[in-house]
Amino acid sequence: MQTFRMNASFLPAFMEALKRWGTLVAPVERGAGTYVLQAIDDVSLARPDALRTILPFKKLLLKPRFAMLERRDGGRTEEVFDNDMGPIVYFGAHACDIHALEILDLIYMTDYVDPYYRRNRERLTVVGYGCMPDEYCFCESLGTETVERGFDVFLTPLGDRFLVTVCSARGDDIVRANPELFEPASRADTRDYLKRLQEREQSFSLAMDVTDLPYVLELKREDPVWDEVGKKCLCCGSCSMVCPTCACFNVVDERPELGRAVRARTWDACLYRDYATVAGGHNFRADRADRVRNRYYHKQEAFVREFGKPSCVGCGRCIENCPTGINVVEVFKYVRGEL
Amino acid sequence: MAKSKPKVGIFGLTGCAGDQLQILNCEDQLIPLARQMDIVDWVMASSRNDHTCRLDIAFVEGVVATERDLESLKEIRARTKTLVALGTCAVWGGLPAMHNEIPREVLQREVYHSSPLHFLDTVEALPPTHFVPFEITLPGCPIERHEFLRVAHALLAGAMPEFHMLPVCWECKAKENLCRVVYFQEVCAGAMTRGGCGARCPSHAVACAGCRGPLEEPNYDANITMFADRGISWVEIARKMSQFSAPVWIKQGLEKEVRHERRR
Amino acid sequence: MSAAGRSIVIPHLGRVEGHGGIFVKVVGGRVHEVNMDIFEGSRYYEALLKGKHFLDVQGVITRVCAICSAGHTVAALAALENALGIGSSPRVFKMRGLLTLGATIESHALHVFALALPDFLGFDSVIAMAEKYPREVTFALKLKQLGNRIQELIGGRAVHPVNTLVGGFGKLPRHRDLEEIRAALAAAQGPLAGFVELAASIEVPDFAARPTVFVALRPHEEGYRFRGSTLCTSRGEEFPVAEYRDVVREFTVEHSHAKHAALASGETYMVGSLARLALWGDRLVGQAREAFQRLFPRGVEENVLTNTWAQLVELVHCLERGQQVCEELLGLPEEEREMQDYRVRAGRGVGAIEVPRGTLIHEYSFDDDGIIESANVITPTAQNLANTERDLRAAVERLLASDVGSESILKLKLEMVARAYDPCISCSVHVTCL
Amino acid sequence: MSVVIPKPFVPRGGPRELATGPNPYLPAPARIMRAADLVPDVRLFELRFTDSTLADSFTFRPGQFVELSVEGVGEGPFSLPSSPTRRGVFQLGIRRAGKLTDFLFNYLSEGDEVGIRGPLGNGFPVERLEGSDLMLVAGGLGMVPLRGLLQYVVDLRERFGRVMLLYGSRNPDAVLFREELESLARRGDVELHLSVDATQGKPWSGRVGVVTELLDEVVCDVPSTYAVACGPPVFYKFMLEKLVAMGFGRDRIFLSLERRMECGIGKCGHCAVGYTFTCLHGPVFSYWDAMNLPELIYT
Ligand SMILES: Cc1cc2nc3c(=O)[nH]c(=O)nc-3n(C[C@H](O)[C@H](O)[C@H](O)COP(=O)(O)OP(=O)(O)OC[C@H]3O[C@@H](n4cnc5c(N)ncnc54)[C@H](O)[C@@H]3O)c2cc1C
Ligand code: SF4
Ligand code: SF4
Ligand code: SF4
Repeated sequence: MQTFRMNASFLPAFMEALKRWGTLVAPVERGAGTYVLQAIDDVSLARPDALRTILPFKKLLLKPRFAMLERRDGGRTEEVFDNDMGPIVYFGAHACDIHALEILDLIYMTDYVDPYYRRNRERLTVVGYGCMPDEYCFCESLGTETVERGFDVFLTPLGDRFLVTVCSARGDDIVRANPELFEPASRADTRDYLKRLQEREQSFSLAMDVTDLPYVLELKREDPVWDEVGKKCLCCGSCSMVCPTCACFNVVDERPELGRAVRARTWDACLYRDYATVAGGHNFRADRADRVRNRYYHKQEAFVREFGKPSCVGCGRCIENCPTGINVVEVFKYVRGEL
Repeated sequence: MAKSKPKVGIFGLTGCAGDQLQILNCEDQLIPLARQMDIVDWVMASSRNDHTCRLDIAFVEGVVATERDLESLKEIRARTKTLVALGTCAVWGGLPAMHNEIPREVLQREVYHSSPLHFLDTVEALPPTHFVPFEITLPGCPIERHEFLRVAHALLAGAMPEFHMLPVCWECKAKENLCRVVYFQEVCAGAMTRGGCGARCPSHAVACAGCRGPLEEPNYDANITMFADRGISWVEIARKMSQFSAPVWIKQGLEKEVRHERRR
Repeated sequence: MSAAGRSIVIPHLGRVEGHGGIFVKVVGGRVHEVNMDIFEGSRYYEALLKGKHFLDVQGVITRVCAICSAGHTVAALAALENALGIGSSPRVFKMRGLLTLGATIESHALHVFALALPDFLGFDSVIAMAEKYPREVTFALKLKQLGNRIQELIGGRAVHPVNTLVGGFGKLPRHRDLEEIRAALAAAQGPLAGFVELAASIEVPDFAARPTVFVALRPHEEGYRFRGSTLCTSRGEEFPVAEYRDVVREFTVEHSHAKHAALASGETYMVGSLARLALWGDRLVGQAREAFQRLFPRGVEENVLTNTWAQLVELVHCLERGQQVCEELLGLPEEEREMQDYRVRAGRGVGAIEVPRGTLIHEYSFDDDGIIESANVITPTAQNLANTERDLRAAVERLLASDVGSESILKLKLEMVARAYDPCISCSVHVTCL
Repeated sequence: MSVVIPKPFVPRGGPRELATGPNPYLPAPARIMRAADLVPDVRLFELRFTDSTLADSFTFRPGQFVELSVEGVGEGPFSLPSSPTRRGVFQLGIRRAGKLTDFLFNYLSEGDEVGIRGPLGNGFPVERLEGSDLMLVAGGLGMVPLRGLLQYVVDLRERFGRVMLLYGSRNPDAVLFREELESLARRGDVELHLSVDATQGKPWSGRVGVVTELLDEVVCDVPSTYAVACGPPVFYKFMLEKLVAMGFGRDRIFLSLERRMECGIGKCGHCAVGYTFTCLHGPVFSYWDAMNLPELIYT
């Protein structure tokens, strides 16, 4: 890892320079204080301060829906490259996003490697950007408020300058290609960085106790709280759609036109009714309560047992986006009997 | 797998003809598609029709609003192997089955937690699915072209079409719209409604009216409560919910409580 | 032919929207009875609207008929906005105009090429016609698609628009999309001119010609337009649309689920493309003017079978006018959304528009809470039905006198008359009184 | 941000590849060599990869499955009822259950091609079973994967001790591989115990009743026996209780489970139960593992 400083006024120039590594994608305002990740040409549109975009960066790796295979009548089944997005520079990744990216890597790059994911992943350049939490953020509770790997370059704003952390050879390439933008970090920079870190730590308003959570959850499997949440949940799946680590998908076969068959893949969510239905109509999670519980358990229990850490990064997207106001942190407080 | 061309019929009962029009609106694929089948009975598009032969596939749009509709529906069913209900009217009853009393009933149920629901007996028009079984139901007011094409092409290939049953919210999120409920405190039927329209309405900054009818087991109560909790008046909720398929939602929500008799 | 009389029955009229038939009874060589039998089920939309909020009107009323859904939308919104006492901004007015043009292109292309032309060229359907005229049919479908693209861009959906709201639009089109539409409209002009030539070479029979009163709206501005607020007849009378009830008498007839209409004088009349051309054809400019002169060298004659050609002329007009409207919209700054603020108050309003099949009138009144107290919709097909029956009668009489040949030819000719009106039966039956 | 040298990303267990190709979603074409109804609504398909190298090298473990697909129609997981000891071709026993299977039954026959991905899943722990007695318990379609194991055992007969097969069907017409099983029994390779829920007036010499009752018929040396069970969800509940009551250690009972699967390689999430993917870490589990996974056995 290397550390530099960059003058804040160089940011546009830096972003322009990033375009060499791929399509520049950054948060852009969609209205009413909401943001979306979007390819931009005009760098002044970027809002890296934005805490959350409606859909997380996972859409840059796997489209909500894409064709995997195709077969023309009489021909062979072939792989199609509908999902390939070319080299992308993802500008404005926060610490939690980078942690989420690592979780997606665990899912898609272990055992059988998903080629659709991999092709985009290998061409993804991640440029992080330091943030300040709002009332929905609880990354600190999950230990994802800082990152030490998984990005190429990370900018931490320090007023009139940035502390620039470089964490990959590609990041190093970027710095070396633009020497005029960077200078060595000074002691003052380090001091301010630590000050900012402290300030940031103090600005979290939402927190959740994850001590021994997997086991607590195991004990609370039959708790009535799940029925309560099940009654309230619309099973609209918004929480999964916006979640940076929810990565389930469904496969559909269709014939969009004469003589052409396509096997497409769409994001799916365990909250949808048919998710666990098998032939014969048996549904392993027929009740809404079972499905909601499954989502929480998979994130905080199952994933921990499988990969040693939860698959929730505390970004607060599901809290912000649940129309009926279900709040993970509250749910877990209930589970622990704190509410 | 080679077969002779399937015999196809396209029928409209009482309705706005929107679904048949959507078939005609598949301009690019219409002629090649028509070549793959033998459309023997389609009054809206042809003046020479065979009203009696056996049909491999038939599409039916509209509601049953007259005795004559019911008779034709039964005849169509009797001569058809794979019957497809086209449009919300045919699947759920749609607007023609809407009734003025419903808002008040919803209100009563929500406010007094009783469910008189006499209105079910006063519904004039009923969906064809109420009278005869259908192999495939394709809702939409009107149907979406791409879905029709998927059904048609699957059937031509001898397969049943596959639909992933997702709420409108799925597509709404996929398009990254601002949620009408979360950001604008509006009554949006998206979470209860079967997707496939590409979240047309929310994508135009208009709340979903539920024109495609409900998903299986929508959480009706939680939706209504959610709107009320957001400070939306019961009158407003009832107004929005009474469009399109609300009668069906109520029936679904209360499935265990109300098992209404067949009308005929 | 037996003296006891014979009936000519066309049980189910093909290639029209909705369900209707023709019944003719001839006794002793004299035509005794001619009925357009409408057996489409009634859906009571006007009654349904009572007690609903005015904001729900559009969603309900478009379901009267898919083909005319854009027309119903624009008429309903105009009526409601009149009742609320708000006008529409220039952009909203233009966008609704473009929506109407798109709908007209779609509807006329469908009728001219897919429903009527097979008659003139001797086919049962456009699908059959496609075998012999693949290029023509492909173009016709492209044209129809263009109409749909416009409706989709402005209305959010080709059928039953969702983007159109009281007071404005949910989402405004991007300039990029408008430019694309403009280019597509321009590109369609050349091939369409070819069709005008093809049509000019086809002889239109005159077996249904008969003196006819034409009715259409006076365009809101100088030029050939589809919106206005004055009803004009080909006999020189003029009435404000708000007073339509004094002009148009609607009455029920036993053989039909649809109401019939006549002028106060008792005369039946025709609305639609031919009527519009008869009244305002001299206002056409550019290629539309040329097409008009080419297809109607002697001016508009009182022969309904030429209505299809009138639609063709209007198609040419819509392509040209559409480009102009795009141009005007492109002159405005690109924005996300446009909505007018308004206060809900009691009111009554009438809105009228020329839809592909003729004059469409909507009227609503609502109370202080915006709850609809009464609704009335007068559709073009309902207005045309009585006139259609008279044309059919004239046609039967003439055809019987001039030994037409087999009964099937006779039937085909009668169907042609009915189809020439491009009847929209769904529209016509929305309203049987409760 | 503490300064740590980034660890290079190392996939768990290293990248794996399917026999059918580097893109694990891309099926390899296979030809239907034979298709014959085992019973009404269950058909045995014999398949061979059209690529002859693949066809000859293709091998798997009993208890593994493949994904069979017809593009534009659907894809589904199916157990392999044949044994890897018989090379060149493999079999699938398929029940008509919906879109894909209807299509297979209605339109595909000898000579047609389908797509195959695999082999998938862990399969039965045959090495562990060697040297022991085996009690195979099947209910209904659960006979399909067990037939693969049985064929394997029969081909390597000397490696195994006693082999008991307890197999329950709905009625005499629904017994899969009946002749074959009976001939194996006559040869003395297996001890066969059959039961049906009801005879429905058909001739039947076996037991009438639920399959668990068959356990009363056999006497075995529990400590030196492994039980392998496969059947529909309801089957497990009673079967497992009874096996445990007989003294089987929970880690000496193996089951093969069914779940909704869209990918078969642990990506789509559908078959995830607790921390395991049924497709990747299963479908074969010891009862002990299954017990500790909530929802895995549906009661
Ligand atoms: C490990 C495993 C081994 C199996 N072995 C066999 C076998 O040997 N023989 C056999 O006949 N069947 C077997 N099945 C079941 C078989 O996969 C399903 O019957 C088949 O996928 C149904 O497909 P379909 O398209 O015909 O039915 P559909 O019409 O698609 O579906 C019918 C029902 O099956 C569910 N379903 C859809 N896809 C799947 C899926 N991939 N897995 C499970 N359920 C699904 C649907 O939700 C629906 O409820 C096995 C399943 C698993 C998981
Ligand atoms: S967003 Fe909320 S209501 Fe929707 S599925 Fe998630 S928890 Fe349920
Ligand atoms: S706007 Fe409606 S459809 Fe979209 S996410 Fe919100 S509730 Fe769902
Ligand atoms: S968003 Fe809702 S109302 Fe709009 S088209 Fe889709 S289903 Fe219909």
